Amino acid sequence: MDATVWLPVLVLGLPFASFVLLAVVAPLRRAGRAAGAVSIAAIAAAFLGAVLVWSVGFTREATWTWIPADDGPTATVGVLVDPLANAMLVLVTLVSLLVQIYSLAYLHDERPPSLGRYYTFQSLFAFSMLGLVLSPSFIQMFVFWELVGLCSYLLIGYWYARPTAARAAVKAFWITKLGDLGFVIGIVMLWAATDTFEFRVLFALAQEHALAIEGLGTIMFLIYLGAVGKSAQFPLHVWLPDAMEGPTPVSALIHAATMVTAGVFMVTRAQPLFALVPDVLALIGWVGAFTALLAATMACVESDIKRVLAYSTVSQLGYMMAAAGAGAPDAGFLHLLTHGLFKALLFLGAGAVIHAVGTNDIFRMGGLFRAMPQTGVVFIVGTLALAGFPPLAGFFSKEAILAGVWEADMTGPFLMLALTVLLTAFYMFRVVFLTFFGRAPAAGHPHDPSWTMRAPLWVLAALTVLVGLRLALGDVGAHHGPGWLAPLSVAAALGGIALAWATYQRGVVDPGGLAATFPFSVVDLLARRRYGLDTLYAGLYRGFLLSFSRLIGWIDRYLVDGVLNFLSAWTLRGGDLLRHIQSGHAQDYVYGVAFGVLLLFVWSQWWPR
Amino acid sequence: MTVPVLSLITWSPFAGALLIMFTARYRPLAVRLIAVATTGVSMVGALWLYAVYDRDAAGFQFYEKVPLVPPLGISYELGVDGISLLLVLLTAVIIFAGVFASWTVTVRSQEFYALLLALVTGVFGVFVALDLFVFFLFYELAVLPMYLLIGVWGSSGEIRPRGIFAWAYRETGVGTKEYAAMKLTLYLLFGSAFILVGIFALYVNAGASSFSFVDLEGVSFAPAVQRWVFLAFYVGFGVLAGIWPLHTWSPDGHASAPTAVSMLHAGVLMKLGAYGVVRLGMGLLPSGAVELAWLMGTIACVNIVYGALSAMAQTDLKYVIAYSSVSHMGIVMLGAATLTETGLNGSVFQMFAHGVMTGLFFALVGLVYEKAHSREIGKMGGFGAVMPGIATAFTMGSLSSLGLPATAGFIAELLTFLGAWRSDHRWWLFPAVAGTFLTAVYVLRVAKQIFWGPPSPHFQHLEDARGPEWVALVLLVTVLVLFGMVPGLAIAPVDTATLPLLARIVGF
Amino acid sequence: MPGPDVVRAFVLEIGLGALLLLVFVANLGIRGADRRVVGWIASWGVLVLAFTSFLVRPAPPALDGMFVQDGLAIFAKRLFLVATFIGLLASLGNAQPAFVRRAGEYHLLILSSLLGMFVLASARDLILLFVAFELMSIPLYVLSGFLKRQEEAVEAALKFFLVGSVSSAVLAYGLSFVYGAVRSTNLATVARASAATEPLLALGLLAAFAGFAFKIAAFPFHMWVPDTYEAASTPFVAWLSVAPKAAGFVALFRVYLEGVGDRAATWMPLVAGLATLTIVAGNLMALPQQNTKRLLAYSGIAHIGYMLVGFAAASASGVAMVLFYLVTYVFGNMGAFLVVEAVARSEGSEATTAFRGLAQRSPLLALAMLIFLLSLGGIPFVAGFWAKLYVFWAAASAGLYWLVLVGAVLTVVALFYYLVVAKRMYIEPPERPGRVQVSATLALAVLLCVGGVVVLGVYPKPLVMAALRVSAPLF
Amino acid sequence: MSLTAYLTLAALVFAIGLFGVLTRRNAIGILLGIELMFNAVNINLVAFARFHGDLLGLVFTLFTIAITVAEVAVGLAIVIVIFRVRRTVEADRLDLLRG
Repeated sequence: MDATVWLPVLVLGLPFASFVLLAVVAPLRRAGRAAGAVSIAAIAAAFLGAVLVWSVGFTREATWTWIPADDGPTATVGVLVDPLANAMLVLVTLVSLLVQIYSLAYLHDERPPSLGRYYTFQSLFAFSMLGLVLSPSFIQMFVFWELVGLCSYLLIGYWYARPTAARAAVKAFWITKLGDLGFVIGIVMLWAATDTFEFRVLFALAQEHALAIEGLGTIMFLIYLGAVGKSAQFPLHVWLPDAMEGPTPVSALIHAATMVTAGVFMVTRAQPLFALVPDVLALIGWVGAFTALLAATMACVESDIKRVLAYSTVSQLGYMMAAAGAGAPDAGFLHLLTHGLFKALLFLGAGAVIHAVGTNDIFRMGGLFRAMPQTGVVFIVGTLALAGFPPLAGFFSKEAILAGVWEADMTGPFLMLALTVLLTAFYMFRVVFLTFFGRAPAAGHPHDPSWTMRAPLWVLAALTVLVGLRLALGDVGAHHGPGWLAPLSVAAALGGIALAWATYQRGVVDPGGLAATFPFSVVDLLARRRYGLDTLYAGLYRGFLLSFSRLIGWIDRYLVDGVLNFLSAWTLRGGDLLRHIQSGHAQDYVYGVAFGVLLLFVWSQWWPR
Repeated sequence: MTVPVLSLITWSPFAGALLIMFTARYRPLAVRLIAVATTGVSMVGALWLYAVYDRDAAGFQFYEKVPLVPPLGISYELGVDGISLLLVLLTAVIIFAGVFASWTVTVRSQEFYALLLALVTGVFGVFVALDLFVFFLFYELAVLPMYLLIGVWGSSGEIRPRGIFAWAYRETGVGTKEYAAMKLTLYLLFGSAFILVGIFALYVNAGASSFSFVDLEGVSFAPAVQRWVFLAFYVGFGVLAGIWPLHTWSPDGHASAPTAVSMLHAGVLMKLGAYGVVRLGMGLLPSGAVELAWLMGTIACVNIVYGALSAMAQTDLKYVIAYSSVSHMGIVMLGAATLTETGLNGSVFQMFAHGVMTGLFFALVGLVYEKAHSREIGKMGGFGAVMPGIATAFTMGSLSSLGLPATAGFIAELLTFLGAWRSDHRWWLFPAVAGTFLTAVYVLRVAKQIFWGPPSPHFQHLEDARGPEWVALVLLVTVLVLFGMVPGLAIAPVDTATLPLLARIVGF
Repeated sequence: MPGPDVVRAFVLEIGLGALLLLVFVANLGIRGADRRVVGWIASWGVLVLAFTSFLVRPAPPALDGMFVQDGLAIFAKRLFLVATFIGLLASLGNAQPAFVRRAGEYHLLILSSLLGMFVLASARDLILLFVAFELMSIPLYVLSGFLKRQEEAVEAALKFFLVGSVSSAVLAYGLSFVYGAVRSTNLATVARASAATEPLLALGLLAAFAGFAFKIAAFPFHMWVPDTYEAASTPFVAWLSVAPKAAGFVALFRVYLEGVGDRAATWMPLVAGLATLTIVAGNLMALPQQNTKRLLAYSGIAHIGYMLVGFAAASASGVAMVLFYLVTYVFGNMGAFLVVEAVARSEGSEATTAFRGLAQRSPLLALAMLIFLLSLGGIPFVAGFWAKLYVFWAAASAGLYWLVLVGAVLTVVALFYYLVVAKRMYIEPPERPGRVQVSATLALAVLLCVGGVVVLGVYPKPLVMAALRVSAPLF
Repeated sequence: MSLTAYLTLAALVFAIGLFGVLTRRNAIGILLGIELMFNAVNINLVAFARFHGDLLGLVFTLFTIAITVAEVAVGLAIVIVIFRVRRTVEADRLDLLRG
């Protein structure tokens, strides 16, 4: 193995080694902070490795047999290093590192065994996410895809004694699993048609136009379903807001920066295949844009700071998907990267706030800027980036997406996305104004957190700015739309900010009154009820699935088994009835003999010869 | 002369049973140590077998043959190919873990272990026997001790008779351990009646000269014979494999059985049914298999979905696990029914994976029951905080059960799915995949209810697993993960057996 | 003058006659009420005869071919002797007053019945056959009413007698037609004439079959069985349940295979049908039984059905398998009855509930019973499995797959009630503590049965080969 | 008279005997029925012997008669014992054992 192979393998292997160490060596895990140190050291080393790989910037693929079969392996595992993967490697290791450092302080009240468990899961997550990023084949991607889902499940349920956390964890798992059904069916079908899972082979086939498989559209649609679940696209987005039951650093890492973007990454990775099925692409675009808008409306009415951010994540994932659907996956991917930075920043900032005031409710916060200025600054930086304010990172990537969608002649999605720009600015600044400005906090003496929490915040804030500047200077964004686009989007963002300012800072506009006026009242009503989707799923689960299962259970116990018991009971009863011929009267016994003789005669005459 | 390693593996537990019966009276520790030692011998033997098995050669290895009744063509003929190799390993692992998992059996432990070990000899024997007759003998040996094991050491559940057959339930005493024991034993013997008839039909039709599998393999039976005998084998072995609608012994039996017995029964004996279908049914009756594959696969799909839904409806922890076995055995049968290389490999892999997984589950349920003295899921809650080890192991089992990658369950299901879509009945893929989702729903729901959430007020003084019990859990979890991460360990040898089998069936 | 050949042919009968005389004289010679020593004499005598029987070699037919000492006859006589020995041994320890005072009668009757069986096994003449049949039967009527102060016992004796004599009449009536049709009572002659489709012959054979069916207790000629078994003394019942049945089967083989084997195709379906009925009825009626002896009675009827399955195959292997079955049945069924006797003597009850918790009170006795039950149930590693298996195998070879399937499925029903007894012994707790006291002779008898069942279960080959050897000349 | 006539007579006697066995309530009556059935056998045998012109049938008859006597003797003994114990010889009151 040369360095181009072992370096990525090392990046992958370090968190894995850390995970195994923590999982197996129980005393180390139970020590808590020591476990954290091991995990952080591993991810830090992985980060360095990732930066090294990125800076060299080579492309390399290596695979090994995983599931053998007679004529060549059924499935392989390996690493695929290319610019796409490199960028992701850096993002994942960086955010992981920062989050893990941040968690040390954030979770310092936890019992050591719990903390050890946390870091064990963190290491597992880092490994899984890196494995997903480095996947050279659909099957490996699916494997790690499921593993990150597992980590998500475990970390959402980290505070498992809370019923809400327990419920949110299984909800997240089930909903994403629903999408994964499509994914697995899709790749099984693809394998059956092409005999391979490997991107390299599939892309080559696609390039030679040799992938004229019957039902490729269906296959790609099914594979896309996986992304719908994982990247929280409508209608499977309902798990992500609930996932906020997990610790905030987890939300930052898994449910904002990395795992939820796996769907986007996958669609980007498999772009050559999706490109063959324009119908599916269009669908992806429409669904993405719709998701973006829908989530933004829900974010506007949410009062839990983390849930606002969660809806914003859903919304931004919609952007990325829309870009991918519009044939501009690089724009989507760029947004993935920038969003990873500033959304992690926002979540960690929100974490600092929650940590300080002990509540998630933005209406019970206020005036925190004075108490925690550093947090306030970085949070506002993140907010501006998310709102798409130049020259921060978010502006350029969002602009590129809008341009891409416009160029693809997808007017409907474009309008939805443009409207979302306004809404994004509105709901984010709603949070900023309610949290950091305005009335004084209800209780406590909030203050800026310790340096272990502050440092990651600053690093991310700095990166958000730097990447933005880099994008402003360079010509990275491939898509430049028409000239009116940038002013439009900035104007929309400003409009949103102004509205938020007027409503929540100045009090000029009464939010209740605004929500009561006609077009908004409908949206407000629906958005507050989350468009009934949660209710729908709950209804399907309880009303359909569980009832149906009870029916089947009843059938099994009382019909299928009932027939059996019926037969055996009748056998018993039959014996009981039959023994009445044994009347006890001697002459009846002689009748038996006579009957027997008669029987023999009749039988011998009638038996077919 | 070489060491007859297969005989050693097979008879070592039996020797243990005899030793226990005759020497270790009223000395519980000695009983357990003998059990550990003799199953340990089997375990080491199985591992050695696994290590030195020639993965490049097809056919049966470690062959032994001693004529028993030459005029009838019965001989003590043993050998393993890739399929049985894996299952021997499975049996060794499960029983070794089972001995530790039932360490705390206090009542009449001497007889318990003796019966358990005798039963294991039967299981090993079935997997290694190449003579159909000897196969049948071992099969019966594997089934019968179950009656006493469940009847004496089992536990009764509560089922209130309802529905149109309520009177029948009262008459048969549904829910009690005696009922379960009787149902299981009679049902399986009912199945074995079909097997016996099938074996005889083959024997007679082949010229009544040999019961040897190897000899019979060389005979090509008439299509009608193949059809009917395959059906007989399918029904006979299918009962043990828990095919719908002949599965109802399984929930009652497994729920009532003591821990080690559930482990062994759900973990290994159900595989024995599937193994019988694959080995005898498909191996000897290729055209019958092709003809009836649609039936096998369709019923397997019913099993998967129906079993999962039934599991979801249960309120008794053991019943959930028992129904999950019904569901998972569907995957095994489906894989076999696809008649493809991947499907068959998946089927055999699932036999192994499910064996370990369900063994783990039953061990855990046994531990939970032992600590909490309850199987009612609704009453439990928050056990995770007091028994983290058990919770972790349960989660691992659940994950494997729902086919999460990096556990053995995933490989099995994936291969089966691949096989299903390549088979003649593509639609099988959809119920099979749906089954994984349903599984995710019920296992995680149960795990959440029991281990997560606030601590239940019904229970105090719960504790985690102790000493010997850990051995079982760690062993099983390790195997589960190891084979999930390195599936080649199992598939390489299995492939040497499935390919010739398929070559006979499909003729490529 | 009888030549040496005749002596060779009759050696066992002569020995048995001598024993009868000895017992008779001894009985006369004993003063006092305790005549149990007669039992010892009879037992030792039977044991000596049993050993002798294993030295006896086939001899040429004697008395103009009326009497034959062939392999089948010797096989059957060995079986009778072993069964009788076990039966006598078991009743030795019986301290009931009737047995103490009237031991002479008891043993004389048993031995004369045994003589009847001997002759029946060797008879190749219809007259001799009939006489032997009656010589065997009549003492049995008396024996079943041996406890003549017991209401149940005498009632059972009357029922047995009535059904038996009516059956005898039917048998005789049938035999008279056979004689009328072929002008001879010699079976060899009958065999030669049997090719012709003579309606009288067919009628006679059918009626005679009914007579034999009574003796082996096939459905619906079985009805005397449960009542007699329940009421008569248990060691006698143990013997009654095996020896006369074996004799009946041997007679069936003589007449229907050695004699009119050519017509097998005509009566095979009859036998198959009768076998099915017997298996089904026996097993079903055994299900609700609470009295262990009655349960074993019905299960015994079912076993006769299984033997008829082998007979229905009408082949040398079929016959051999029935013979094998009979031997395993001797050990298994007698053993089970003897355990019932042991428990009943101790507990004063023959109900299945008397077995509760036996495994914890007397583990070895319980194990013995379990082994017998498993053998009766046809479970591997004990003799009964091979018996069923061989019978099924013979039937399958004859193409009777449906019969095999019915038989095999009903084995499951049979296992239900065997397992109920096993459940009482192993699963249920004992009602009272303490071991079950078993007399030494009874224990020895049980041990012999266990030995037989286990040895045959593990190593059935020699017996199977022997059975095949003796049955081959019938065809 | 032809053979058939004798056989018919025998069959009739046999049937009457069987009828008696089945219907008489008194045990002695039943014994008589059995006696009749055996006599039918004797008629048969003698008739066959007469028409075949050999002695075998007559020999058979002698044995049958002897056996019948033995049977009935035992039967009577049993009936007497029953009467001693149960104070009745009505067949349908003897049903202690059943099922």
